Amino acid sequence: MSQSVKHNKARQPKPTKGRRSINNFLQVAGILPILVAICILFAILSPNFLSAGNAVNILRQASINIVLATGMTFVILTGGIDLSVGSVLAVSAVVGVLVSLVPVIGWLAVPVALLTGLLLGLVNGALITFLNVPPFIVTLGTLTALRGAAFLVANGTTVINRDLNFAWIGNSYIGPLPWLVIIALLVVAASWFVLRQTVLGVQIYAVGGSERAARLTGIKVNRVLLFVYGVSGLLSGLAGVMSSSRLYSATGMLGQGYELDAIAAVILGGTSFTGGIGTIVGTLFGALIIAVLNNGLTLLNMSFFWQLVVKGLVIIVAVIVDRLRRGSRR
Amino acid sequence: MSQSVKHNKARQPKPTKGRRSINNFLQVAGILPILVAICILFAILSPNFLSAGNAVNILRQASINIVLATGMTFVILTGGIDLSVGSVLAVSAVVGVLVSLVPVIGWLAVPVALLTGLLLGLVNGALITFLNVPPFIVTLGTLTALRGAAFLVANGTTVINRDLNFAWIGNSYIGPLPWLVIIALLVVAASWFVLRQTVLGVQIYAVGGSERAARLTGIKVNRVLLFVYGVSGLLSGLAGVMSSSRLYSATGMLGQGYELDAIAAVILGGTSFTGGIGTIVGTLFGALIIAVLNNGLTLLNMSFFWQLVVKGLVIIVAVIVDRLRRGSRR
Amino acid sequence: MTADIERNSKTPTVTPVLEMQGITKRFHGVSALENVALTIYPGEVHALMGENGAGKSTLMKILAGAYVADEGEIRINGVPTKITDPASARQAGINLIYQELNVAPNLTVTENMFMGNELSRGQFLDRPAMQSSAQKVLDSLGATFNANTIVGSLAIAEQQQVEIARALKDNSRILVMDEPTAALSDRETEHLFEVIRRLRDNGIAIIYISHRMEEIYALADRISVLRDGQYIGSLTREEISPQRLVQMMVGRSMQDFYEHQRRKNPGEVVLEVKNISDGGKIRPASFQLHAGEILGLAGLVGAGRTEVSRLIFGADSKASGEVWLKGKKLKINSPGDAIAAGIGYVPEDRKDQGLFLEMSSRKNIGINRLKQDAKGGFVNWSSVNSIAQQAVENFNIRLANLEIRAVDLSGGNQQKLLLARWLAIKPIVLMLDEPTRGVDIGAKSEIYRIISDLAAEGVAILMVSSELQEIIGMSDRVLVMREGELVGELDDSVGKEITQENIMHYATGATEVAA
Amino acid sequence: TNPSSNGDATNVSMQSQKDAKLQSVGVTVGDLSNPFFVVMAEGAEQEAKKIGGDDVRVTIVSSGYDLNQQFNQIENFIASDTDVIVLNAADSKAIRPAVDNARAAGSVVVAVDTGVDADVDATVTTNNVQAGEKSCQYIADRLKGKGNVVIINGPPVTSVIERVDGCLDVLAKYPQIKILSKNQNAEGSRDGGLRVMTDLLTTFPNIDAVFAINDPSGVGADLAANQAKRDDFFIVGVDGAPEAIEAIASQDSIYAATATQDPRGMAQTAVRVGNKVRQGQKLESKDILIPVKLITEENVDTAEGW
Ligand SMILES: Nc1ncnc2c1ncn2[C@@H]1O[C@H](COP(=O)(O)OP(=O)(O)OP(=O)(O)O)[C@@H](O)[C@H]1O
Ligand SMILES: Nc1ncnc2c1ncn2[C@@H]1O[C@H](COP(=O)(O)OP(=O)(O)OP(=O)(O)O)[C@@H](O)[C@H]1O
Ligand SMILES: [Mg+2]
Ligand SMILES: [Mg+2]
Repeated sequence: MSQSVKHNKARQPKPTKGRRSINNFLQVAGILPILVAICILFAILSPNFLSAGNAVNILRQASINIVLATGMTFVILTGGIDLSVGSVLAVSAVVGVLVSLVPVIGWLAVPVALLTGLLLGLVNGALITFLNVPPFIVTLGTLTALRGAAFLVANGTTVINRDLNFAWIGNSYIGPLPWLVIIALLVVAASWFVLRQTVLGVQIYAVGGSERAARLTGIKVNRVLLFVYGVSGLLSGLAGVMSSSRLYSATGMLGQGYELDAIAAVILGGTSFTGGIGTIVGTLFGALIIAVLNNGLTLLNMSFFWQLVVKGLVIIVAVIVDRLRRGSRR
Repeated sequence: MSQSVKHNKARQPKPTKGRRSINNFLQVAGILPILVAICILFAILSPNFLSAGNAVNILRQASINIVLATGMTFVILTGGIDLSVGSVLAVSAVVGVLVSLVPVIGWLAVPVALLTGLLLGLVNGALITFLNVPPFIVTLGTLTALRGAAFLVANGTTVINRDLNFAWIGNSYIGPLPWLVIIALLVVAASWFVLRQTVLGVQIYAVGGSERAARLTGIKVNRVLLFVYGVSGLLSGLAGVMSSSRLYSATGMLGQGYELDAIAAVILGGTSFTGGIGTIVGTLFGALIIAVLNNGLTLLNMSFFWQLVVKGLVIIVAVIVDRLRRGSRR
Repeated sequence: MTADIERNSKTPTVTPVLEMQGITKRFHGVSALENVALTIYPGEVHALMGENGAGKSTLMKILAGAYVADEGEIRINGVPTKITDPASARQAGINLIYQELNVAPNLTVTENMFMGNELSRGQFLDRPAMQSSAQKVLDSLGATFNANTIVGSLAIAEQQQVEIARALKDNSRILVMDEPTAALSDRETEHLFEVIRRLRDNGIAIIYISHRMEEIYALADRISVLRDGQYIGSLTREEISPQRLVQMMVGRSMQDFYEHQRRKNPGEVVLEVKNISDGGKIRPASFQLHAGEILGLAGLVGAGRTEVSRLIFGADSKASGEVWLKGKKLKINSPGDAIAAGIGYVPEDRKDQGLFLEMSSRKNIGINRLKQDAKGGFVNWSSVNSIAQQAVENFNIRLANLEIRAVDLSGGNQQKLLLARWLAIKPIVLMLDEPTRGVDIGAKSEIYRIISDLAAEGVAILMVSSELQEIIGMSDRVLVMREGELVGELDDSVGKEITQENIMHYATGATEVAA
Repeated sequence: TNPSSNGDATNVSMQSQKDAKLQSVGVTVGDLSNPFFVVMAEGAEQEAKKIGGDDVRVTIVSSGYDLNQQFNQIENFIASDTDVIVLNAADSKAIRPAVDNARAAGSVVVAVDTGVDADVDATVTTNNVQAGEKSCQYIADRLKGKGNVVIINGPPVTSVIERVDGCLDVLAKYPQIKILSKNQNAEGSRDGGLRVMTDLLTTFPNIDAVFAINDPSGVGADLAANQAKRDDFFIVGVDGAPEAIEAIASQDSIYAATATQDPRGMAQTAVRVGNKVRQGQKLESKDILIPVKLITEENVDTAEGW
């Protein structure tokens, strides 16, 4: 009898450990194989796809969505959602360009834009935590209201600054990499670090896992929620800065519909809507898939209508393949 | 001892029952007081608001959103979401008008359009249930893919039929009420009946309340999910018919962004995103609030940008007031 | 092994209502069940025994169609039957009361009870019929709530009763109860036993899982034992003896179970609760808790014990009252404040309020220590690791590794995980709400030892429990609640003695009736 | 209200009041988030105030190119007895039933910018087909009938489709002009133009000219070329937006030309004409075409933006 117990004990850990590292890898790698597969396909179909120049292109085009999706990951990890990122981006961008046009304080443009984003994010967070309104409704409301606000601040036109003092963000390089890409990767790295290595990070997962249990372990749930919506707002503000620095301008219509791409990246990356499960690296891959699709389909010179069809299908198929590979569990 | 038990029994049911019936009333009445308040405000501010003609106008303008939001209620009650309603609407409308143009089978237009909607809804449902892909991703994918499909089916232009055989739907009246309104109200009534009075109805609530419990008690969860996405698709198809009958035409652009209005109506109406809580009547009121806002703000001659701001804020405030009134519980 | 199925009380010619043979189930390659057999006769109460994680629940979930076995055969009344999902199990007359609550909190009791089995005329619901038959079943269980109540507003024990009622309302051939009394107090348990005996006399086979030995002795006609996923053997009622049972379950004879020594002279007052109330059900309650003391809080289900603990802990907002710790008045507005002051609280519902089910066991254990051990906001993973490792050893938690998610552990091991989390922060006052719910005898003994050791170190402990044996065995002093009010205090050295009769007197209000 | 009567002696005071005073104007445009339409709306409002005084009610709404929405808006205009409806149709053909309803209810309907396939009281347009033709004629001329052209397309709405059609018609006459791409949707916005052009630059190493369906997407394409350090081609847009004119004027930009429209002038004309119809005056022509002018590097100094 005691033999069988020993046998059991000796037997158990091994396959588990093997599985564990595979599991772990899959959780981190997640959608990566699918990203690779899509890239290979495009490389075969389009000669121009596989060039250093185009790779940089894709990264640059992905950069804004990466930043938004990173903020969104924080929010979705707590089981929430932030639909207002596109509108916050627009308000911040308009405010940033407007400030850059003011003679003396022009250099404050970037900080003011970031602050705008942060504040708007905190407003979302405050409504959600203190007034107990569901995140979807709050951010649907601010999606609409801030879109209007962005137009109003821009006075309905395009605010242009040809000598934008922060234009370097959108147009300069470090070595072969555009600043936009560097910034996006720094955001990813910092967020990874916060989620993996800080107490706050673990608390974010805890709140998403079970809000009631989190409260009972003494986690200040309200603060955590304020934090994540603040981060999402701040990063939307950053995305606004990035966007306007590329365009030398801003309008109230900037960022319309960006929330869907950001959410798609997060979910593609394996983060669960119910909260508590997900990784930043997954989000990065998710955002890259979307960017590669946009880029590759355009390179193939596929018509806009077909692009929509293919993009929609690939998103679904990617998740299906991912599920099948991991063994399905919702 | 038996005495104390009796005592307990006598005591408990009463407050519980009282609490429940109040609760019930609030759940059904829900957002109604807020709708009334908004109407009163507009009636004071704008002389044109309170006329029979305008009331019919509002109802007619709400009708399509009511139909979409009703389907959405089914889906959200199970804890899911259907982002593709606008695209399904477009595909069905285009298909409907195209069929109506074919000489002999023209009379099949409406059934074919409805069937198209139903089929597309079932495709959503099948992907969600059998391949275990989260509803958000599936319907985000079909939102995109079907939008492309609608353009492709319409060949990128507007499909017009000046002698549309089902134009009566969008343009005739029964007494003072347009058919569009009648149809919307019939859809609401039928859905109310299904949800309240049929086995399937309770099972929908059960699946939303706890999918695990539903599964373990032997409910065919897959069938229930297929059903709700099928209903959402069918009603989107109906909305497509309503839309094209009004317009005598259809394009691939029809219905863009309608999903947000439909979801807003459902959530305003008190249905919970987590599933299992909500009523159709609430959704009706939610849709009316949105329609009244759109109509009233335009009558007040408020600028488009300010309309966005006010609309966004009212959505948030309505839910806040509703929560405070009911005593907050998320 | 002593496994001969020799039925002395009933005719041996009776065909078994259920035979499970060669059942094997692996989770991700790790086997939870290995070639298990089980034979059940109609009209018997068959206890399924084993330590936490032995595979009892898994075996029963296979029977109920929640899992599908990798290998093995199920025969019902001698007929091989494929059970592929819960619906087909139901078809075969099998009903399972799950160990974990499976209720939809937004729905009413009736709706929950008839879930998946709604009564209808044609396609249309027959609400009145469901309502009345639900109420009937609830009454037979002695439930004090109405069939119209929203389940989410019920106490855990009451939700458990809903779960039981759900299974009872069907006419099952085989009824499985996986630790149905874990959340119940004695009175509800007694009601349940009456029902079980009645069902048994009607020829229904009942498979009963529990870690409470006295229940086994009171109910079981036969017993089967699992250990480490393997079938060990069966005993008839006559063959059951504590030593033998433990020997079979643990694989060795256990030394005497741990017994708490009541403390004669309590230390200084550590916690003082003054007139605490929630403005509603809980009438102002005051009591003191001494260093090194284990204070039992007894009462019937729904008496308000959980509420009082939650009020102290700041989990619910107080309408009145003060909490003093070591002579200082505390300002507690949230659990965070209570924890900062040195008060810990192990909630009764580990699944909903305790564990982070999707998180690794490691993080689940370490989460309360994160802040304390952090260096400038950064998690000190090595300290988390060592705490978790330590806890696994101290509590003998069975898990393949620390990375395994809490949701994948057996119920008892989940409970230990939760206790370990709270003991990791070394509180001054520790409130335990049903600390040994679903824990096997070995582990229970272990937990008692840990609680006693804590008390010996000077930690003041408030223990809510519905298990009278536990209250009586562990408490230095006992407070009894009834209908939201503190109605009595029992203390061996002063006043009334801690006995079952005295506790029940206060708990049921019999004193008042007498007076 | 009875808008068609000219008034007679008996009710002259009342009627003349109505004739003298324009009371309400409703404007529904495609997309108020595009500055082009914002200017158009401003123009309509200015003119209405000029005609009817400060208390004239001007309602400006945006259809977002959603036909249902535009039908709703016109219904609302009807419900509030709007005198003149200035209509920028979301869909030139499909809008017809709404126009019919509005006129039947007594409103005057004037189509602006996009001609409609319905019996409106008047149409004020810059010819979108012509805009496409002029722009691409410029391209063909400057390329001397030979080279690679990229068309940056936009949302599939009538005005955009017409511009592209006009352009394609012209280019079709030049067999040696190759169209590399014509169906990438840049959403008519700066960032859309930037995104699409960046990809197109990767795909096509040899581009000689770019036609953008409007100026924002053209400016976006300009930015993309800038960032890719490509200046081997030139860009032609449509609108005459200030930013485009500025770009054309500047030395280091490859923005070469834009076919102007005059959104303000169009809207002003529309209101003026609408009021005339309301008063029963006869129009010389129901179709008022505001000619398209091509602004190029040569005449940019004298060009005025809107
Ligand atoms: N879904 C699952 N995934 C992985 N492992 C599982 C899963 N369910 C159960 N296990 C493992 O199978 C073993 C048996 O678990 P089971 O729940 O059957 O134990 P039990 O005998 O019911 O224990 P307890 O008395 O604590 O309830 C445990 O080691 C558990 O960790
Ligand atoms: N959120 C709630 N809303 C309404 N009533 C509630 C709520 N939570 C609990 N109750 C009621 O309060 C009563 C007491 O619950 P509580 O959990 O305090 O009991 P308890 O004495 O701790 O019993 P046990 O620990 O055995 O569950 C129950 O009758 C329950 O119906
Ligand atoms: Mg178990
Ligand atoms: Mg309790």
